[in-house]
Amino acid sequence: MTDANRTLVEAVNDGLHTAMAADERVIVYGEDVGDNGGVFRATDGLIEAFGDERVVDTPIAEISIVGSAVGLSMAGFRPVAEIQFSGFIPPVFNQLVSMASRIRWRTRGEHNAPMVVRAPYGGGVRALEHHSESLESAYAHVPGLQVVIPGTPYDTKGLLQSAIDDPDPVLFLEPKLHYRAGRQEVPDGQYSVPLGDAAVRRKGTDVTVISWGSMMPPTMEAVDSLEDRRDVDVEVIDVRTLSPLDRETIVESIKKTGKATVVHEGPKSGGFAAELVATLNERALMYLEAPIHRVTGFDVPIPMLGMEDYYLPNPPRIAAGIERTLAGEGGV
Amino acid sequence: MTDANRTLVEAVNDGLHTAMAADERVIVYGEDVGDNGGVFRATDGLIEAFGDERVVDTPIAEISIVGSAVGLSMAGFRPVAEIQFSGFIPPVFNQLVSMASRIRWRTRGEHNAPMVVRAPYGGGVRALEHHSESLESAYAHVPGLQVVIPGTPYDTKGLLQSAIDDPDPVLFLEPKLHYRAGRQEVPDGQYSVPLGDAAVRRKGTDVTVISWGSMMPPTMEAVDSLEDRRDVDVEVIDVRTLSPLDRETIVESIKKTGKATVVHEGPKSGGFAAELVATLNERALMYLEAPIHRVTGFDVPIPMLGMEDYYLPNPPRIAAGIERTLAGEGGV
Amino acid sequence: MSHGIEQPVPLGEGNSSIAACTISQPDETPPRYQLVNEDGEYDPDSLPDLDDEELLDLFEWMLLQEIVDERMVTLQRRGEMGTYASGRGQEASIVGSSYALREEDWLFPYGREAAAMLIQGMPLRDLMLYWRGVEDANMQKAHRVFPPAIAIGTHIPVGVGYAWGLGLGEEDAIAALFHGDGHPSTGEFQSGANFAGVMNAPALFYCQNNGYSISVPFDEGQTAAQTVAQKGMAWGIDGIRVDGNDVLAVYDAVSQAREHVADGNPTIVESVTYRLEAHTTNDDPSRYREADEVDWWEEREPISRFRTVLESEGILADGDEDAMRQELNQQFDEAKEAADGYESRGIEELFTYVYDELPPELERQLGEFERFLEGHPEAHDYIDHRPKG
Amino acid sequence: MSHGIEQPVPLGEGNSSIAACTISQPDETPPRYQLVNEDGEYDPDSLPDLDDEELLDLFEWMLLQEIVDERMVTLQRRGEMGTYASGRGQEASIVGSSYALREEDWLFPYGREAAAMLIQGMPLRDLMLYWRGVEDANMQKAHRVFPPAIAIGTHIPVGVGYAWGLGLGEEDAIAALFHGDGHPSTGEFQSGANFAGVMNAPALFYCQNNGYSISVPFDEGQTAAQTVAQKGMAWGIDGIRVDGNDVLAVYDAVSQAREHVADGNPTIVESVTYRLEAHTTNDDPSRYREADEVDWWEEREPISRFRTVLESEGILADGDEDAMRQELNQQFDEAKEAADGYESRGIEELFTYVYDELPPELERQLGEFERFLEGHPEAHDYIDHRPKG
Ligand SMILES: Cc1ncc(C[n+]2csc(CCOP(=O)(O)OP(=O)(O)O)c2C)c(N)n1
Ligand SMILES: Cc1ncc(C[n+]2csc(CCOP(=O)(O)OP(=O)(O)O)c2C)c(N)n1
Ligand SMILES: [Mg+2]
Ligand SMILES: [Mg+2]
Repeated sequence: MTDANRTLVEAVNDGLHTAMAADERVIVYGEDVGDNGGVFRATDGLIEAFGDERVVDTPIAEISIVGSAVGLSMAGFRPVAEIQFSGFIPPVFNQLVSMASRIRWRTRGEHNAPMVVRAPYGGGVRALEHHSESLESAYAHVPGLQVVIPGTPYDTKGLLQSAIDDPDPVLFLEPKLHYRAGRQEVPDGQYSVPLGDAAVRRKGTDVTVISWGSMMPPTMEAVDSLEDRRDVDVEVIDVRTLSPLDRETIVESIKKTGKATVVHEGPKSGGFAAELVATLNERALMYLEAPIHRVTGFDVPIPMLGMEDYYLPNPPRIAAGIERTLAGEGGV
Repeated sequence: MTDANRTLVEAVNDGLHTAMAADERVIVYGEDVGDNGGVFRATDGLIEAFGDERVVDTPIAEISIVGSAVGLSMAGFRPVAEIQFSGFIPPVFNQLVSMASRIRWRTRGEHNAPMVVRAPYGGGVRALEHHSESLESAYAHVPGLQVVIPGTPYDTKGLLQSAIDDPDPVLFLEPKLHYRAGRQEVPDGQYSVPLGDAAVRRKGTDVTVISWGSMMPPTMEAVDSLEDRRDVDVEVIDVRTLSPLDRETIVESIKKTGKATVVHEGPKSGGFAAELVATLNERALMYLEAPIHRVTGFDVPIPMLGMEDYYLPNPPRIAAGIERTLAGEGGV
Repeated sequence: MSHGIEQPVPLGEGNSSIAACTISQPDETPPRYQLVNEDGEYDPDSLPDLDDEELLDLFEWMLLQEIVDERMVTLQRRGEMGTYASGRGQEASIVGSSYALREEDWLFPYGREAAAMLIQGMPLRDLMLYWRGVEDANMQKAHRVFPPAIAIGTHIPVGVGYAWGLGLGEEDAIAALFHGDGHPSTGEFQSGANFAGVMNAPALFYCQNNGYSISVPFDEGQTAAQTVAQKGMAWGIDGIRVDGNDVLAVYDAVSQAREHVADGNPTIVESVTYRLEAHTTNDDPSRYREADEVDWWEEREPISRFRTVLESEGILADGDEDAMRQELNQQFDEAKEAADGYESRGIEELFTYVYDELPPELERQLGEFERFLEGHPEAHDYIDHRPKG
Repeated sequence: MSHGIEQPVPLGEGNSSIAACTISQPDETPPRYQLVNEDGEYDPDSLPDLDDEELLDLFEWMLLQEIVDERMVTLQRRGEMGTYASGRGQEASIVGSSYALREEDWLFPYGREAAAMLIQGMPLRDLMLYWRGVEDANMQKAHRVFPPAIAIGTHIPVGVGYAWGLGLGEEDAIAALFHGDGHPSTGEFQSGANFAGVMNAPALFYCQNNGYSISVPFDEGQTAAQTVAQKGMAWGIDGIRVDGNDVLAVYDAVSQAREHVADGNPTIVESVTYRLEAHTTNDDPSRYREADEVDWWEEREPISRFRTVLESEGILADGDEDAMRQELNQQFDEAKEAADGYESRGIEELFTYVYDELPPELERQLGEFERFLEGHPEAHDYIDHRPKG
């Protein structure tokens, strides 16, 4: 494989290979990550390269996959644990809230948990029920838990490296809808993309569109089609890290454009768009020329595959949302 | 006991007695709810009155306390399960997300889960670590899970009755800080306060202050002191039901006052205030004269008892927040 | 409530040998209950009390499981079905167990027990719709079948609660909680099993131990325990091991366990079997197991073993099986046609079943979405033509 | 990875008796390991290899546990301490176990094992600060003590992970996970215990079975299993039962278990004991248990039993104990004074330890809060004078 042309899941895989080769404290484990190479092949080849002490299959025990990562990381390792699908993060909420996120805090910095929990998240791949949840907003609300969601192959590898290097826990949600949907130049060697920095994907002056992860490609598609259709200049921000959130980049953008649309896949009420809107309200209210419009999943469970495409925001719906924002229309 | 003068926890207790007497499908269970009458005595006297088939002590098994409630309720009962402290709700997140909240949806209405999960929530009672969490915002984000938080004894009994009668699951969070802090007229008989309706606690024209549960009394105290000190007319809204949210009452209020402060005890980022702000942004942006100010817990774990009073919003901080709102000053 | 002057913990005698006070798992693997051995040999007197028709019935259900598995996989390959989890190799385990349930019993499936759902009365059409990702398929209350618990372990506490409720009622019904050998590793399962023991909930924990949880072998990575049956010791409930490829043993063990369960004794039945196919249509088992292992089990597959019994009992004549297969394939064709004819009730479905009544915000979201779709036919196109993952 | 042509599940022989294929818990309660019986009688040859000084050490730690418990409860009543969980009655169980740990071992406490933390080296002052709700008290890395796991079960998967890490390292250390008889009912515990078995993590599950989880008796509501030790069967790990009021038996059992654990065999030690005091200072045990039950146990309390041994061995002379008690009370006084002198580092503490570096939003929240407190002295007053719940 050359530098170019890695898919997002290949970027995960390459990132894991690179990090494990560079730092022998890195341990990868989870269900089926060994011989099977992960159900999406994200851990393909790792057990052959690094052996079964560093690449470990686990029982179906999400609680312990995450709980043991807290322990392993305090013991000097850099665990990168996999939860097979985002729908299986809820069982570990207790370990995230009560242990992972606060061991540094409880021990006044004596202990810390440099651990990464990876999980493919989101819908659109015709998976079974309970495989497609997008509850990042609930997780980003937990103090001390960093939540990172890459949107491109390049960012994926770079953010994963930063997450592994970071001294505190990171929940790393991978947009599985785009695992194999596109390719990008991803360097072979080690590099990092910093946590806590949003990326301006496109400069513009009329409206800011904010999204992350799985909704970045449809957002870009929507913006393209919109710019094709009408004379509008859109700024697009990829949040990348939901917690800690890069508020400056977002606030600065809105000060310039005066209008914003937020796009995410999780349910609307209490979704992460709410925090973005609240932040903008606090810091840039007087610049706001129109209500910030939210294009999101509905306040319903994500359907099984038969109807999931109706639940997920898609380019036409996103484009329509941006148009509403431009027209100054608020509301649902 | 006469009609008058019930504390909030006595209102819970009376509500349970009333509901169990009226409907034999109601079953109360949880850790230490039987002979012990609950660690806060919320279930005092129930086992004597209704026997140990309807008032049941359980193992320390939060997952099963909530999971079994889904089953029992589908089987025709009206389980009212207790989680001993809000810090022990995270272990049941999976049952709430994957089962309780969506059994009606998954079965297209063939099954439903008329269950209530009660838990004392919040800080300020010098409890041990992990006993004081306030993550209502994460729970209110789960589609299909109703989240109710009473702020007064009267509402407590009435909302509990509605929760028990409701055909869908309710997470019922009781502000334990005020379990015994005040008394109110609470009728002996059965009555209900509807879910999904906010209450306007005080009418006013200059600014709207929105809160719920544990922060209602300090908010009222702050408003009193503020109105004493300066010529200001404050409207106060008690949200009562976070999900489904009564947006109308809130939007109408802000259309009148043009200004709002939201007060809650959970961490700020992604806290429920964010959803309120986002809603107001969508529906009433053009009425907003100043940024909506959030007076909340900080983005840190709630401390152990030594420092918890610094974490919790108190009347002086709330009053200062309202003053900031009035002065048109934006967020933290 | 009170222990009087009793001590509150069961004390046990004092003993000054640590070894005597240590509880370990047995050195030898505990036996499996078996009526017909791997070579099809059996003691005719030990067979369960089933008449010829019932025996043929069992066989036919096993064939149906096999046919459904094969054809669903084919449909999936052709893009006409979503991910599917085949039960090939587990026909005896699936059929023997569910056939032993009574009319009034409730099934909590997890996904790899098509025939169990069908035996309960779920239409084959709905089974297809389920794997096509249609929620309507879960409307099986009349057949006492709950939605498969794809999120592993989630149905255990729920099923235990349901059983608890059944136990409080008049009916003598039980809840049968089907699961695999990976399930007992979860917190949900173990919390629920202990809870069942305490509540005397009439719950049957039926474990198809097919040797793997996706790629992870039961005995090399799932647990250090030798068996699932022995796990009952942790919860004070009995565990029975049965040869899961011997349909009569499974039937008999589950029948007896079911009565024990109905008396308020939650019980584990561990059915020792093997998954011959991939974990699901997304899985490539060659990554984690050798062909000769699969061959070893293929030689011991359950349909042949039962066929031998039926033939030596003179119940199954030449050509009977072909006729059955033809008939079952035709049933499948008809169900498939019915499934193809299914029409979704449209996007309203997404909104209307979250609560009993549509709250205002959901009503607004639905209304907006309807207006959007009306105004943007391209959205339908987008959805229809989007490459599916 | 590969099973070759082996079958992937341990099969076990076929057997045509369901009873023979059923695993049940034993009818009789398994024995407890005991060296000194309830009447203080023992076989001198069977005592563990401890010299006189060590025996006195054990006794002194038990006295300290008793003194700390009594005095902390008194302080709490006077409003000088937060909620406290007394270990009265469990002195042998707490001290015998932790005394058996080695220098390099790590303690994961849950809350009812004050002396265990102190034996590890945690200063008594810090123990007091902990129960006063001061996070600084958790800075015990040098003493290999983790913060007590008040959220029940949470430390089990974490401790198992820590043990896993220890096992991968050079040191021969283990993680000792202390817990009560209610803990094994949680999903966290059971998931973790099974995980430990699979990973061969050097984790010792030390269960103080004191008969109750708050008000719920172990044998009437916590589990249908008779013992905690037998639960190891579910996870393929050994479980040892020991008389938790016999400090020498506890010491000996844990010493031996510790070596087994260090070899990569996670092990349960169930120490059968009784909590003589309330669950915590918030609890009123008269609501759920009879006085004569408590009396029954009071007669079997562990300090007296061990005193008998020391006296008959001629190690403890008249007046020795009084001297010890006086000295220990003085230690307590000094620690109390030191604790009273503790000053919080102020509100910055709340913010600075969430992450390695303060992110911008937290910095902003801290700054705002500091400005607020400066401008609003009444806020301090409010906090100081607010009635405490
Ligand atoms: C909580 C959870 N974790 C992981 C998965 C992914 N997953 C689906 S099936 C499976 C293996 C199940 O193994 P087993 O219990 O043995 O049943 P089998 O599939 O072998 O019949 C896994 C890990 C899941 N569905 N749910
Ligand atoms: C997850 C969780 N649920 C409930 C509680 C409340 N609680 C505190 S101690 C306790 C009983 C613990 O019993 P056991 O494990 O026997 O330990 P003991 O207190 O008897 O030493 C309970 C239910 C808790 N702390 N954590
Ligand atoms: Mg399996
Ligand atoms: Mg106990």
